[in-house]
Amino acid sequence: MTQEKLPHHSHGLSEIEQRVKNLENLLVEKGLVNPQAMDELVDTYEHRVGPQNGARVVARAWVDPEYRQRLLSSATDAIMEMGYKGRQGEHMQAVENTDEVHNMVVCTLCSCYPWPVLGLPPTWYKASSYRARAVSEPRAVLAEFGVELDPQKEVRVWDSTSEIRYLVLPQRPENTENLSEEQLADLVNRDSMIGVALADSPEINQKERK
Amino acid sequence: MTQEKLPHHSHGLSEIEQRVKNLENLLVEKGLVNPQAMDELVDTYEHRVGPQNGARVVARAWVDPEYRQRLLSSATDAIMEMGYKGRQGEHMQAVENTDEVHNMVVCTLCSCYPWPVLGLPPTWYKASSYRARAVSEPRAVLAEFGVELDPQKEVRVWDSTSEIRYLVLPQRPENTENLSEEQLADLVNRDSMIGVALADSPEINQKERK
Amino acid sequence: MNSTHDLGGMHGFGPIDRGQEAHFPTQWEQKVFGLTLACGMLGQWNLDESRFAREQMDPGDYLNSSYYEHWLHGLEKLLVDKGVVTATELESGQAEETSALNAVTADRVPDILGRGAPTRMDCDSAPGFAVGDEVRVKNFNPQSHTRAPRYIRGRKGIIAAYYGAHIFPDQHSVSGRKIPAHLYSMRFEFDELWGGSGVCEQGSDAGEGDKLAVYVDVFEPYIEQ
Amino acid sequence: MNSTHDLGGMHGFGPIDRGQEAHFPTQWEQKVFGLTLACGMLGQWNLDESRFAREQMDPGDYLNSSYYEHWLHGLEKLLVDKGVVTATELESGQAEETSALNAVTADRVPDILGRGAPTRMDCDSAPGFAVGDEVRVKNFNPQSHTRAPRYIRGRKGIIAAYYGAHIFPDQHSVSGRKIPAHLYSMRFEFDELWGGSGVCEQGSDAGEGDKLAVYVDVFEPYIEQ
Repeated sequence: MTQEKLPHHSHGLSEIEQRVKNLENLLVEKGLVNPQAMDELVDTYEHRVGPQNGARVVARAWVDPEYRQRLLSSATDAIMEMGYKGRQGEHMQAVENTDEVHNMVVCTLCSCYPWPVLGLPPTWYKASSYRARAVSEPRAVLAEFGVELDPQKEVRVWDSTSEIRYLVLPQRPENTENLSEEQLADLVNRDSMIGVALADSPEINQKERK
Repeated sequence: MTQEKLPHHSHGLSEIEQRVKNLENLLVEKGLVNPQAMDELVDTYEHRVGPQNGARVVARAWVDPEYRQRLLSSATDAIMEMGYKGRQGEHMQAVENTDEVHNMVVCTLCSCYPWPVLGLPPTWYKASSYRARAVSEPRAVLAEFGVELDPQKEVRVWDSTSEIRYLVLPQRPENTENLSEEQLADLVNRDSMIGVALADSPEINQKERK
Repeated sequence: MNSTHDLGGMHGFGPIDRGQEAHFPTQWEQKVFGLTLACGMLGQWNLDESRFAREQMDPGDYLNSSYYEHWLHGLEKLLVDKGVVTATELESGQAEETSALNAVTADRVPDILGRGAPTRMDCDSAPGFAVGDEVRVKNFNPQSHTRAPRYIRGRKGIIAAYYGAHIFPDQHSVSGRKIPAHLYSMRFEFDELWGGSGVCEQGSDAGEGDKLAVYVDVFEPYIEQ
Repeated sequence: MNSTHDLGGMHGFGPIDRGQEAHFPTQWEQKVFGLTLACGMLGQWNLDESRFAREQMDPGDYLNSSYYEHWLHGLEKLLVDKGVVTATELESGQAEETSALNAVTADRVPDILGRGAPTRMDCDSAPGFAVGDEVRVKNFNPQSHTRAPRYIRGRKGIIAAYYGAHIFPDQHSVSGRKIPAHLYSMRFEFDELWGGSGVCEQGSDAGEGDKLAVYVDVFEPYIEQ
């Protein structure tokens, strides 16, 4: 009887692993999910789409004033020019960091994030602490990320409550006049496009970057 | 090694039982808690203080107009006249149900409750659902308790956010003109003094009451 | 502190479960009750500090645990924070240091409970508001303890009663200092708290709006004209 | 819906844990991601319904579980609520009925992802507000889905941008109907959201008030002059 009632619980799987496995089996068996389509979905966001896309957008905006202007006025189109579009990036908005303003992005209600340019969000972006605190104590949050801004610099927090997705355009680091667009893209770390980091300095040890 | 690290975990106690047992042992060993004093505290609120106290207050207010007046104007003193006072009843306020107004009491922030007249609160009074809903959907809550009021009757919800403790003075049921004060007290169920029930009718099967 | 203890107006908890009536379903709850009251009588903390200690439980754990687990969390935290026991002692359950404090004995319990802990105080200043005044609760969001629930912040109402000056819990919970603050009962119309017909009719609480009012005790520093 | 998913301004969660970087720490999370997207492509529900399904998780469980447990909860709920699988099938993991729906095949995935699901719509009416207008978010507390977080309700701000009309999620999540609503970016000064010097200095967020603003996307039905 016990074996009949718990037919799948004998493989050393945790409760949630078993629950997901049962669900997958059911959905495949009913023809509702195609395993190859699932693999394609996972592979797309685990390996192909990621912050390297956003970094190329940012680097181009740094070197090409007209592109920067298009990015700030029509981000969705400007990003599509670079080949990035679709799910969770249907309506993009770029927000530019300047000497006067620093921008950071959060989704307090769930975890909205611009997939086509940044890939899937990091765990901390989805966690309660960041979602709770980014809007109510942004300077303390930035300090935890190691970012200490001039108190005279305005901090703007963008809460992604609609289908608009925000990309922070970080400030171009100093002493990068001689770098190529590709070299510049290497300085654009993911967190700088969420607004919880600055772009890397060219001197920084490349291995320290995320 | 395992036995040394988990010296007390071999008696079939749950984790929390073990945690409480350890704490009790520690506090008694350090002379911070006297076991007889603990027994006295538990016995007081488990067996001696309870809603029978409040019921006597209510019944007296029903039969004695001057006492009713004192109860409504100076509840702490009026209740002390009946011998009930102290912890969680230092500052009492009585709120009277009438043909126009029905009162109910909640503590949304913790579970404040008038111990000297009602004893310790029932589990549902301390639970998230009651604390969340009493202030935002009181009629739906009352309906779950089986109380359907005339929509023309005003419902007042009292959220106990300070050290003031509220006692609802329920309406005297009909056809009770010939009952004694003691018989009337038998009709005053606990929930009617929280405001999620009415006082019992004299016809009701006494066993159904709480 | 905006945490999950502040439950007024929250959704998703389902119907009220009236099934459990015993005060102490099992013995450990009874012991936590007794230990909490007995330790409170050591005089090392006040009731507002107890409430704040319980509120500082992890927000998810607070909702997922029972009432006396909140008390147990608060008691353990206060015992260690106030230096009554050490973290090591708490962990091991074995006493390592003697305490200068003395347990309250059983014979003193009835008198201590009977006296309670009145919070009414004298106050030099006159109350700033009178019954009938229309006032608004300030919008403030302290990380420390407050007895102004979120659902009344920023909302208007009428002073319905004046209760005298009482110990101000926001200060009492942090410093232990007993500062008097005038205390009022404030009446809020239901629609002021929860919105009228609203932007989306489905499942709105606002349908309840007729002939409903919520009375909340507010300390004078919470409110403004 | 006022539940624990609405986290803006909540306290007690401690520092941000940056330790975990893998998108899918273990295989089940990866599978939940893939199953959720694949099932979404069956066209039986929309993204707002997905969000609402996740929000309806038990409030304590929501906080005490990981991100993909929210997704799993939402997926299971939608599959059953929409009649795609039966509760018995979900429980047993064994198919009992055949389905008329057909799985999306791998070759169609890139195109579907590339198209996404734009929410911009034509709208007959002109926007009611212009950039620079001072407006206030209504105070409303629906038990149904809304994208107006609690911390902006009742608060004033300035229209900072107009984004065109988009599908109104409060309606879309309940009925599936695509009703256009004008969408704005609204700028809130920090002190308007969280209070100024406040009533109790200790640990107040308000100390951060200088040179801080929060921008929130708001649909026109949320706001009023």
